[in-house]
Amino acid sequence: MGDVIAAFGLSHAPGLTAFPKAAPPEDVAAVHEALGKVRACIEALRPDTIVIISPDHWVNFFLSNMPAFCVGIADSFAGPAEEWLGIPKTRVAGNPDLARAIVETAMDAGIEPAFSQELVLDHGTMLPLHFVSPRMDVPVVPVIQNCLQPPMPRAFRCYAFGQSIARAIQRRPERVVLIGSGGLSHWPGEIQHGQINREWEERILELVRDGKGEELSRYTDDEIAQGGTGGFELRNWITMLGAAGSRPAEIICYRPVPAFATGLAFAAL
Amino acid sequence: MGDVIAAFGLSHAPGLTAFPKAAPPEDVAAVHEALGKVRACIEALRPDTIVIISPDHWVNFFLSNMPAFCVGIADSFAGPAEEWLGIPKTRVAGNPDLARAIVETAMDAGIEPAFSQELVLDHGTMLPLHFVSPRMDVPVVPVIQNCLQPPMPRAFRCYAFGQSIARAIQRRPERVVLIGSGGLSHWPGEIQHGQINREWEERILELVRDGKGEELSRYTDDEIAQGGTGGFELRNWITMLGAAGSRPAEIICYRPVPAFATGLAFAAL
Amino acid sequence: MSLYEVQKFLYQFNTDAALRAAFSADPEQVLADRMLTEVERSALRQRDFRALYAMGIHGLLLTPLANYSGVPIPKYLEAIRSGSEETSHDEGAHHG
Amino acid sequence: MSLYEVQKFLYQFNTDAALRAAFSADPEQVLADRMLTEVERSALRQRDFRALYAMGIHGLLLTPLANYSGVPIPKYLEAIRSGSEETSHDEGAHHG
Ligand SMILES: [Fe+3]
Ligand SMILES: [Fe+3]
Repeated sequence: MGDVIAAFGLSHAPGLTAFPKAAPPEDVAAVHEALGKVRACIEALRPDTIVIISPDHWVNFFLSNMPAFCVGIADSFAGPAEEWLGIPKTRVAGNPDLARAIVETAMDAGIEPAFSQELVLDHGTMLPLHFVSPRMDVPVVPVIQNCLQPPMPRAFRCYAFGQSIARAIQRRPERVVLIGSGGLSHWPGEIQHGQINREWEERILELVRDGKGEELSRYTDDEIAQGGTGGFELRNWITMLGAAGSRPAEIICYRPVPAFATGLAFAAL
Repeated sequence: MGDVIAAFGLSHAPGLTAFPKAAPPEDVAAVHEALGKVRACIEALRPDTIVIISPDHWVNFFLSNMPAFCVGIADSFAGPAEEWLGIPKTRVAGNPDLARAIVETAMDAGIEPAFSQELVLDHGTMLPLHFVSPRMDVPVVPVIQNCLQPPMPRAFRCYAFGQSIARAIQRRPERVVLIGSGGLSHWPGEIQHGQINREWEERILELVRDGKGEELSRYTDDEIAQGGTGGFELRNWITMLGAAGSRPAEIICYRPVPAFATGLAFAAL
Repeated sequence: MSLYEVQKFLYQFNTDAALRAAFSADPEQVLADRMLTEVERSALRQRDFRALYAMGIHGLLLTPLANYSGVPIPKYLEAIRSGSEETSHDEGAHHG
Repeated sequence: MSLYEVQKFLYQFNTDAALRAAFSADPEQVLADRMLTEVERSALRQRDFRALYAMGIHGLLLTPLANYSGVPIPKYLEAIRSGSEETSHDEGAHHG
């Protein structure tokens, strides 16, 4: 029987690969060290699949058809979409059987993700993978959540979707690592670009550390919005926490980096 | 305060406008008479908006991003998509305020429809409108449900979505007519094309007539599938019934028409 | 193996008049950069509805191809029914 | 009024290299058959980020336009901040 053998919350600030020299070297080093620990942990666990919950950055979805949740059910996925990211283009294997099980289990539970046979992975997925599964040889199920355009799925629903993902995994043979990708606070391309809401970030990391994901699942849209238009991505952490249950977490690293316009956080459950 | 002032279940067999001479004239006359009654009823009620729940026929959505539910929030919509339908191309006004209220109310209730600012209406929407609102002067909120590609939203969720649509309408000023578009049994373009499952259709119409929509909301995917790949559209009736509540219905007309490859049914609540 | 690419071509063909014109002018060229097997290419070029249906393509992706190719629906139905193995789609076979 | 058409153009520009090439070769021609006002056309042609941002366009639809147009992000930020009315987007202004 399958299981969620580990779960991580990982920031995906594209500066890490696109313009690493813009930030203080000690911050970059600390982040590399944290991601190296995650990589080592994943390599030791040898998971059959990585389920990664990430946002779309106007690459796959537009206002013509904006899904709250979308599961990638393809055999493989191309990425990254961005020429400027500093990550080589590649193709990552999917896990259609597990992906379809995630969709079916959700449907039975009254959660209706869209599904896609053709996602192009952007930095929200490819940047974490580049660091924690750099050979790109572990199959991936990408799960996209709308963190761009309100109205977005409420926190309590992200949490419930995560719980449903865990149930799907339990019914499957795979041993799975889960990643929630995004945040923490940022306002990319907005007037407030570069601002960081440390108080908001520290409160969230405290709840993550203490295994209080359920408290995050009660956050309102307004509370989530305190982290900015990019902080909407907190939803991906909440879904990951729903799947991981209320295990306490290790906050491996937390660095507010104005040059990357966000507080970078890395947590292991 | 707004309300669902009337609700209808209407078949949308494209033969009615594309090749009407293929069917026995008495069947076509009976269907025209039924649709004339619906039109007269709607004209007498003078609704502010028509909310029409219909399927997509591979016009707006593909396997690259297949939503279970999608609400059209645009100012207006072009249609019909099909050159061969025999219905002139036009543009119908939307009602973005009501459409957004439907999405927000659903999100709060734990139902996450995709939303779209650019739906092209196909015969699933345009054919009923052509007959019951032929001047196309009543604003429309198109609600699309996946009736094409499994997995599809379960019957109980369609019913709950309908209930949520009704709550959204109650919070709005508009007086609204609701249409559930589709069915009954058919297998368009499949080997069984032309077959009609009368027993299945009659049972459904009995439940609709008796105000037992809740019983339909407990139909399994397998029970729905007895009506064929086109009978999946029963979901649109179930959502309409969820919105209309358990009022009994008048079955205005029911005609199995092999030349149109389906049993045509028209019900008023 | 490239069923999805066949489906995608049909979806685009059915909704894009420019693609239809290009495909009738030069089918080889239009299919050239798509990830299709030779069997799939030939089934699309020849409007081989029996073969396309047997691959598991949804009926409502195929009937517009018939319409736009001047194939009457009864002819289309005859073609898809001509298989010895009457593979029905309503068990989800085409839901690939 | 045609905010959606501006957003759609940017989404397509950002994800379609052929469209980017065509737009840099002949911007008038590329915008000709889109439902845009003259103000919107000119803001797109001139990369007037201040005007585009004030319309309510999402920051992540605009920064790729800056990247592909060789405008460094600090320059882009300076432009969008130069409005006297500092219209913030996080109240949902751009969620048109
Ligand atoms: Fe992001
Ligand atoms: Fe239909």
